[in-house]
Order: sequence, then C-alpha cells, then structure tokens
Amino acid sequence: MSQYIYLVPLFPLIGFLIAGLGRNVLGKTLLGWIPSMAVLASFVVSLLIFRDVQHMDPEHASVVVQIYNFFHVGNFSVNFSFQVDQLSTLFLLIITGIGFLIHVYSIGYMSHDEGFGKYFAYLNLFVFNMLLLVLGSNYIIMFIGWEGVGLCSYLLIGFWYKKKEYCNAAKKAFIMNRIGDLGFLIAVFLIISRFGTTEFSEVFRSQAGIVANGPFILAVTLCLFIGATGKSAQLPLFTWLPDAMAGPTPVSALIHAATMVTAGVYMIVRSNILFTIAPVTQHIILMVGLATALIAATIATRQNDIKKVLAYSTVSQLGFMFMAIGVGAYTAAVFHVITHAFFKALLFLGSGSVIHGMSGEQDIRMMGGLKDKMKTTYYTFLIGCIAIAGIPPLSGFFSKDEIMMHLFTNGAYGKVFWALGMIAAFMTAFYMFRLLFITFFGKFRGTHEQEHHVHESPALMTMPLIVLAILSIGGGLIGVPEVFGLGEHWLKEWLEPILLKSELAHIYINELSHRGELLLMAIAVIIAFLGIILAWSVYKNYDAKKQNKGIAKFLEDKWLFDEAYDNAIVKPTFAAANVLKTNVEEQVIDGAVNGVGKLLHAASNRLRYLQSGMVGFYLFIMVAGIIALAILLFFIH
Amino acid sequence: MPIQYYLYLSLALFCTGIIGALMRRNAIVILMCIELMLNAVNLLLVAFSNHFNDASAQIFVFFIMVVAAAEVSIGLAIIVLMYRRVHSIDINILNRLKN
Amino acid sequence: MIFLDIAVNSKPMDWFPILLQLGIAVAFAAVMIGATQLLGPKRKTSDKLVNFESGIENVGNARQPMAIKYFLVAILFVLFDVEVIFFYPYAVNFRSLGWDGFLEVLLFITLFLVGFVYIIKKGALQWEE
Amino acid sequence: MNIIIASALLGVVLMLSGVFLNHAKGKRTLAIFASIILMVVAVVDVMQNTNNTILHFNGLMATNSFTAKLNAVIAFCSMLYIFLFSNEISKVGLNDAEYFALIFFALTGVFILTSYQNMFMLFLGIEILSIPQYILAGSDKRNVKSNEASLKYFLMGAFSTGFLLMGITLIYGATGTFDVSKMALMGSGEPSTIALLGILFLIVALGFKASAAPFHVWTPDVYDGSPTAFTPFMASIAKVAIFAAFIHLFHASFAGLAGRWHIIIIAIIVLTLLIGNVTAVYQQSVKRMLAYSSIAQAGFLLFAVYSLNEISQKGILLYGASYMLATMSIFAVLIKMKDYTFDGFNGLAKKQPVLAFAAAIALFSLAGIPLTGGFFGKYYMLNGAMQNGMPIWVLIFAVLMAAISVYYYFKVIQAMYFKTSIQDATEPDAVIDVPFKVMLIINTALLILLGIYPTIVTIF
Repeated sequence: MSQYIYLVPLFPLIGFLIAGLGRNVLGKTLLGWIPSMAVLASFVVSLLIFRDVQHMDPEHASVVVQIYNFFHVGNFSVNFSFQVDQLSTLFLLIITGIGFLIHVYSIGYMSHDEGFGKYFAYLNLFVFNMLLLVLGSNYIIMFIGWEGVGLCSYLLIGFWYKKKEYCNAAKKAFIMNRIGDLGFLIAVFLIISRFGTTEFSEVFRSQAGIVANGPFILAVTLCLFIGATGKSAQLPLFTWLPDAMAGPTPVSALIHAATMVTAGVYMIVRSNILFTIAPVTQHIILMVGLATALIAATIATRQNDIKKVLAYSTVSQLGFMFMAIGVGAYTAAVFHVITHAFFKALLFLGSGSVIHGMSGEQDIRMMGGLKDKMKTTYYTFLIGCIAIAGIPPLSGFFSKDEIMMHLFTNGAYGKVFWALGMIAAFMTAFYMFRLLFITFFGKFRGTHEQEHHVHESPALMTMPLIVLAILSIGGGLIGVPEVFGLGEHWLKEWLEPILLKSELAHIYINELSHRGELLLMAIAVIIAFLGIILAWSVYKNYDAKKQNKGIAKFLEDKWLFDEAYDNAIVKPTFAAANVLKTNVEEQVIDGAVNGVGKLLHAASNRLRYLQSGMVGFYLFIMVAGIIALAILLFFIH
Repeated sequence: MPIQYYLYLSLALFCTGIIGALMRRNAIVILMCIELMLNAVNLLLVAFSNHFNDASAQIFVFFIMVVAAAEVSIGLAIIVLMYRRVHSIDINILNRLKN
Repeated sequence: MIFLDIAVNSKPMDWFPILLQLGIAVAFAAVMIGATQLLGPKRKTSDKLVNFESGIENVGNARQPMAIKYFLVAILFVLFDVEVIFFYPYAVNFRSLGWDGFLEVLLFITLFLVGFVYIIKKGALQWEE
Repeated sequence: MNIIIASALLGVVLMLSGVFLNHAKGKRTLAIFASIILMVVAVVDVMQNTNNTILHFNGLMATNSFTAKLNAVIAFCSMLYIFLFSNEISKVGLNDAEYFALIFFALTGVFILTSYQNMFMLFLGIEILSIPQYILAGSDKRNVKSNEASLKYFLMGAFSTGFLLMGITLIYGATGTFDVSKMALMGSGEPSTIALLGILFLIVALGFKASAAPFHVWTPDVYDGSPTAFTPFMASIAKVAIFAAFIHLFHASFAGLAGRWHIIIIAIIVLTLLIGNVTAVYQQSVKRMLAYSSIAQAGFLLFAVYSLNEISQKGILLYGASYMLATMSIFAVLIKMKDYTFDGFNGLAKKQPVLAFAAAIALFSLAGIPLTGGFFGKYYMLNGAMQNGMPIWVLIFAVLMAAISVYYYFKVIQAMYFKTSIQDATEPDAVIDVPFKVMLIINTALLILLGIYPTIVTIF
C-alpha cells in the first residue's frame, strides 16, 4: 500500500488545478465539492496506508518511496521521495481528515463569497503543500512544502484584499515566516556541508559522530528552531498569527490552528535525534515555549475579538508543545498537536459559525445570549472549551497533563517550570470560558437588526462541528496514561520506532510514583476548575457597559472571594495583558521588525546616491573599485 | 632590449589613457583616450610577440585594430546622435537616468 | 593560427638597407627645404600670409558643423579601409595557403560585398535625396 | 559549431530583408522563422555531440556536450524572446529588420562565448555581443533616455574593453599562449605579478559585462533607458553568455591559482548582493527595480565562478535557464503596461489574469521560491560554492539577501493581486492576443517544470 503514497498529495493537486482553472466555468456546487472530495480521497488513501503501517513490523514500517530523482550531481543527489512511517502517517490523517471537514464547512461558510473558486483552489494548494512538508523524506522536500504553505497562508490571509490592513497582515505573516525560513535554509546548508546529504535516514544515521553540544550541532538545531519559531508563531516571531485572523475563519481553523502552525513541531520531532544531542538548544526551546505560553495566554484574557482570543490561545498552546519538546517529551508534543488540532479547529469553526450567524460581527461585546439561538454551535463550542481547559476525560486533559508531568520531572527546576505551566493552564481555562460566557450567556448586546438575523448555521457547517466535537471528546483515548490501568499508552507505542533513540537518551531525574502522578492530575483539574469559576464569577452576566456593576452584584451574592480574586488575580492579569500587548508585542517585536524595514529603506536611500547619472563619476567608481581590488589582491591575502 | 621596458612603457600609456578618460568631459576626447589604452595593448602585444617568437599576437593586433575601428564608428554615431539632441558633447550633460 | 614568417624569422641586419634608404630620403628632404630657406629672397606682405585657397577669398571659420553625409561616408570608409588589414597576412602567406586560403578569402570578400550591397540599397551613399 | 555560422548567416539574411522586404509583418515572420531554424540547429548540435571535447578552427573553439546543451538552452530562450517581443521590437523605430539582424549578430557573439577555447575568441565574442547592444540601447532615437543609455553603455563598455585586452595581453606575457586549455600550467609556484594583474583585469572586464559591483553602475541606467523590448535580451541572454565565458575561462585557466583570486570574487559577490538587493528596495519603477534585481541575480551567478565544479556547471545551466525564462516573462508583461511604477500594476490580476499569473510565477522564480526554477538555481549555486569551501558567512549573507529580495518582488505581486484600480493597467494599443498568451503560459509552465524536475536541463 505504501507505494501508492503519491496519490495522497496528488488528489489535492488535481483538485487545485480543477478549481483554479475552472473557477469561472464550473458552478459553485462543483467548485466546492470537487476539492472536498479530493481531500476525502486523500484521507481514504491515508487511512489505508495507516492500517498498513499498523500491521507491519514496527521496525520495518518506515518506507521511503522514491517518485523520481530531483537532481544528481557528482555523488550528491536529492530525490523527490516520500517517507512513510508512523509519524508521517499520523500527520497525514490529521491533515486530510480535518482538512476534509473544513472543506465541507467552507462550502457553507463561503457560499456568498465571490471568490469561491479561488478560495477552494488556494485551500487545496495548501493541503498539497502541507502534505509535501509532512511526507518529504529529506529536508529539501520538507523545505519546499514549508515555503509552499507559507505562500498559501499569505494568499489566504490577504484573501479579502479590498481591506488594506488585511494586505498588511498578509505581508507581515509572509515576512515573519521568511525570517524563520532563513534559519531553516541555513540549517539545511549546514547539514549538507557536514553530512553531504539531506535524507532524513542518512542524516540521523551519521549523527553518531557529532560531538554532543558542539558548536556544529548547536548551530544546526538553533537554526532549525528559528525556522520553527517563524512557522509556529513562537517568541519573538509570533505577532503575525493574531494578525493572520484577517483571513476567512475556516482558513484560520485549518492553517492557523490545526496544521501549518504545527509544522514547526513536526519538523523538530522529525529531527528529534539531532535535538537530543543538543541539550542547550532544548533548554532554549523550553524557555521560549514557556514564555510564549505565558505571554500569549495573558494577552488572550483581554481580547474582545472572538478570533483574536482564539489566535492568542493557539500561540499559547503552541508554547505548550514547545515546552514538551524542550524537555524531550516528543510524544507529548505530538499528542498535544493532535488533540489541539481537534479542539482548536472545533473552536475556530464554532466561532466562524457565530460570525456567520451574526452577519460578520466579530466583537464579543456585541454578542451574548447566543446559546439559545445557536444550540448546536453552543454545545460544540462548550465541548471545545472544556477540552482546551483540561477537564477529564476530554482530550485536552490527557495531552496537557502529559506535558505537565514531563515538566515536573525535568531536572532540579522542573517544579518551577511546572508551576509556571500551571499558571498558563489556569489562564487558558479562564480566557476560554470568559469567551464562552460573554458570547453565549447573558443578554444579547448587538443591534436589533443583528438580533433579528441571528440563526443557526446550515447543516453543512454544523456537521463538521459535531464530528470535531466527538473527536475532541474521545481524542484523548489514544494516549491514556498507564496509571489508569487501561493498558499501554497507545501513541507512545506507536511512535516508539521514531523516538527510540531520543527516549533512551532522555534521563528522567525523578520518576514519579503513581500516587504522585494522580496527585498532579488532581491539582491540574482543580486549577482548571478554578479558572472556569473565576470566569463564571466575572462574566456570567457580562455587560459591556456596566462591568463594575456586575462585579458589585456578585459581591451582593456573598461571593466572598470575589474581591480578593479581583485584586489579586484579575486586575494584575489585565494590567499585564495590556503591558504585554502594547509594550512587548507592538513596540518591541513589531518595532524590531519595522525597524529592520526602516533600516533597509535608509540604507537603500544612501546607496542610491552612487547612481548619480554622471558617466564621469561612474568611470571613477570603476577605477576606484579596480584599485581597491588590486590592493586586496596584492597586499591582503 | 629587455621586455620589461616595453611593459613599463605600455602600462604607462595605458594609465595615461585611463587618467585621460577620467579627467576629460568631452566624449570624443574620452574616446581618444580609450583608443590610447587599446594602442598601449597593441604595443605590448607586438613586444611579447617578438619576445616569444610567436606571430599569433600580431594577428591579434590586427583584430584589435579592426574591432576598435568598428567600435569607434558606433561610438561616433552615438555621439553625433547625442550632439543633435543636446547640442553638446559633454558627457555629464546627459544625466536624466539616475536614482 | 597563421604564422607570419617574416616578422618572426628576420634579423635586425636584414632591415639595414631599408633604414639606409629612409635615412637618405629624410636627409635629402631636409637639405632641400633648408637650402631654399637659406637661398631664397624673403619679402613678407599681408596678402602673402593669407591662406591660399585656389585664388578664392576665404570666408568664415573652418570649424563648422558639416552635413551628416560627410560623417556617414567617412565612417564607412574607415570601416572598409580597416577591413583591408586582413589582406596583409594573406598576402604574406599567399603561396603556402594555396587554394584553401584563396577560397576563404573569397568568402571573406563575399561577406564584405554583402555589406556593400546593403549600404548601397539602404541609400547611405546617395548624395542627393 | 554550426550554430555560430547559422546565427551569423541568419543575421545577414535578416539585415538584407531590411532593404528587400517592405512589409513589416514579412520581416517579423522571417525573424520568427530564423529563430526556429536556430533552435533546430542547436538541437542537431546537441544530438551530434558526444561527451568528448572537439576542437574547431585550429583549436580556436571547442565544443562538448555541455556547451551544446547551453547553446540549446540559449537558442530556445532566444526563440521565446523573438516570439514574445517581435511585435514590440518592430515598434521601436523605423529600422525593424536591422533590430532583428542585430539580435542575431549578438547571438553569434553569445555562441562564441559559450564555446571559445582561445582568449582571442573571448575578445571577439565579447565585442560581437556588445557592439550590437550599444546600438540596440540607443535604437529609440527620439528618446533622450535611450540616447543616454547608449552613450553610457558605449563609453563604459569601451573602457572595460581596454581592461579586457590588457588582461589578455598580460596573461599572454605570463604564459606565452592564448589557448585557454594550455594555461592551466600556471598553478605551479608563486605566480608572477603580471599574471595576477592580468587575472585582476580579466575579472574587472568580465565583471563589468556581468554587472558585478563595483562595476555595475552602468546597469540600472542602461536597462532603464533602453527600449523595453531590448532590455530582456541584455539582462538575460547576454548576461548568461558572459557568465558562461567567465566560468569557462577561470575553470580552464586559473583554477590552479584559485587561492589567490578567491578573495576578490568573495568581495565582489558580497558587494554585488548588497548593492543589488538593498538599492532595489528603494526603487519606484518596476523596470529599474528589475535592473537592480538583475545585479542581485548576477551576485548569485558569481558563486559559480567561485566554485568551478560540476555542481556549479550544472547550476549555471539551471540558473541560466530559469533566470532567462523568468526575465522574459516579467518583461513581456511589463512592456504591455501603461505605467512602469509599482502602482501601475494595481489590479492587474482582475483585468488580465494570465499576464498577472505569468508575472507572479516569474517573480517567484526570481525570488527563489520552491517549485519554481529559481529555487533550484540558487540552491545549486550555494551548494556548489559550499562544496568548494566557501566561508559559511558568505552563504548566510546570500540567503539573507535572497530574503530581502522577496520584499521588493512581492511588492509587484501585492499590487497585482491585493490592490484594485479603476483604470486598465495595460497600454490601450498593446497587442495581447491569444498567441502571446499561449507563449506566456508555455514560458510559465517551463518555469514550474524546472522547479519540479530540474534534471530536465542538466541531463537532457
């Protein structure tokens, strides 16, 4: 079955060509369904391949399928070949599965848009590139997909190009991604210079001769990590992701939540052997992940755009994944990628459904009380919120818990990291339920026209929501910890062949006892509930205009801790959120990026005076250049 | 006579040509200076030809002369065109193309 | 590559007769000019210092812009004149190159003539419109 | 070798067509026909060639499978050039047949440069290539800018010819031969001063023609001032030929002394990349931006001069092909535009989707985005240089500069796709007919093909 792997990216490519060429010829029905069916076909093939891999001997399940020889120079050659193994098939399923659901959803969501055909063409092109990224058996193919998804993301963010800020958002996303790509490319060159190949299998095999923590491996892993920070929106390159919400909401669900942004995680897990021999880099990744998770979660508590909340939440969750990578818990990272793909796609699609029902309104202060009007959306959204907050037995609990467990046991400072991670988890529960309460509870705060118009989305949109909700509930089953006595951790077993070397190298300083493990879980659940309760207490009857009165009302309700909460937690958090948003994000990071742009313009402005238009001066430059080169040749060598 | 003398003479002529091309603003004078550079090369080629007892360098000289003539005829045509347009052959008059 | 035997294999002594003839010619010219200067009578008048132009009185400055036709003809002359340079090596090796060389020179001249036909047809040598 | 004779004779035929044919359309058809003949001759040459190097004309020229392939790629791009631009070429001035003839004469120079074996032919090739370009630059006689471009190009070109000749002569003085393959002996021992000076002068002269900094100053002005129909020829085909000559000379003759001149090449590469990319950021006119971008691209091609190995040899084929195709595409679109500024491209995607798509793919390729030919071109160049031990910081610098280039290339794409305009972006009387669009699509398809299957040019 593995030899048919080429079919998986082929179907979306065909879908892209049909939708792209026929966007003015075919009707909307065909334009929507052909690309969706293409992705479904890929999903079916992926499923068959997945079963195949499952039934094979795990040691020999990894197959490299060569499509053709890209080029061949001397003894250096690059193949256009796909790697089928446990990791790539897992990602295949996520990409094509969730991709299909989002395609179907889009048919409903984009039905009134004039760029319908173009949209589906881009979407299929994205899926194609993402599949290349995941399937490539060497860094070159991976890089091609890597650039390709960046390009599609650029095109889709700027999809509604008539608004200027949307174009700027697209450009920002692209430039920040390019900065990251630069790191990736340099890492690839470093790898070629040392190993003479870019094939994963050969690079990882010949890694043995490299000095652990030596300058070479540090440079390679750091450059790869810079690539990952760009694509996966980590500090300091995360600011493009919230801006990227300018694109259509299903795009945010597919690209900016479920698939593309996790490419960085995939790439590092794929190269886990390199990272394992570079503990310094791992430590940096841990720090960056932690900082990102905290900062983004803080900012998310204060956002009023429904999609912006989810965007910062995505950044924060990605931070969790990088934390897991930082402590060498690659399984946990992949686990969180999977569950996050389920519930974040669900949340984004749910928010899309809300926006659709509200005729394009995105400000949550204008919503409220939607739970009766949009029942399916409300219940699925609620499931998503519970999942992300980490309440058992929904999927988010298991994956987040596994990350926390590894943080706790990681070295002497593990407990500190664990505590900080718990704060981020607390904020996660808080901002998600804040979003839920403000949007779905209380009284409707929009205009009358909107109120009249609010309706549940069509079945095309709610069906994917329901499927994703089921996945969000049950997704955690693939990684139930052994402590519950339900047998082995399935995902760990599954990824064993790929992560074996890294797991062996990773030494757990203090292995937890079963009781300790259960205790940590209990603490995590309690903290999540605390977050929900806090959100409930502040936002149950949210009123955009009279917020203080709301809090006062709770005091009347004898909620004795409220004021304490308010002063000790809520206010400092909000203050921090404002500071982070204005100072860190807007001034430091955006300022730095804009500063580079300004520097470039200034340099360009200086250099242009060389071009004075006078031939005499040109001849003079030329002779001066010759003299300078002569000095270089004869006196400096 | 040692070959070095020819070399020095020719390089001196060549540098004269370069400096002339740099200092003057009259297009035709610059053209003449460039011709001087080419003639310096011709001189050196003939000297080397004698030194190596190899006539191919002399054939090269012929080619340089012919190509230089072709180049000069094109150059003069361009300068005439320029003169008709701006009534001057000062090279710095034409400087519309710049940043 | 064609080799110029004369240029390479001759000794400086072989050139002596030419040098001698050159010397005599220069000396003769110098003596004649000097002798007329010394022997001839000198009477300077303003009419005599004026440039002689076949008896016609001269007008204006000689550095006037000329018709573009002159320029075109001059350039074409230079081009065709310089091309003749290639006959020198051929003339020197005329015998040793034989018929092959002859055919190649013929080809060269044909290309030359094509250029000439082009010029004629283009009307570059037509003096009047 | 036939291709040199063919292009010269076709040039003569086209020149005579100027006086014997009266129809503008007839002349144009003849030119298109001639370009097809040239392509056929090139293909025949490729099929006849084996891997052995064959000497021609008493060792003045040498052909092998690589030169034949390069010739075929260039002949193919020339054919595309004539196809795409023949309409605009005849519109430049009255002497339309002569323009075509000059292009074919320049192509003769190009084919000499790809397969010379003697510095003699290097000189002739460069001159045969350059002199027609001086004329083409000034062919729009009514336009002062065209005059200026031509004057600047000529004066500086003639000046650099002096250096070329002095370089050749000094090398001859050091080795006693003009034959490129016999000079390889120079590697042994400490080189003489005149040999080094000769190499320096050759780098200067060839660097000038290749528009490498600091000898690039003519490039923006000449490309900007020349009629837009001729700029793509100068920027692509002529440029690639010069690089082929550059690499051949340094590979065959001076590889042994690489330790001495590598430092110069590195200095030139860094300067070229810096000036080309940074100055392009400021430009307001797309045409002028493309001139700077061609300087930046030259910086990447210079990596092949540094590395001089098999990878770079194949790289020059691939980079050359993709660069020529991309330049052709973007200029074919540019020439149809009313306004050459960035704003002139606003909303092109709505009005002329084919043109906008072709331009976008061409710009992707120039920027080195994967799945277009430009990515593998850049990749080969950097990889080749790395295998030859280039300092890693130069490579990092090059990648950084490539990232900057994305900024100005994407400004055009952004204007085309993400901005709107009420007016038509294209010239009202521009001919945008079906054959033109078909050619443009073929061009674009080839660019993508090179990005998916680059071996197609390197294996053949």
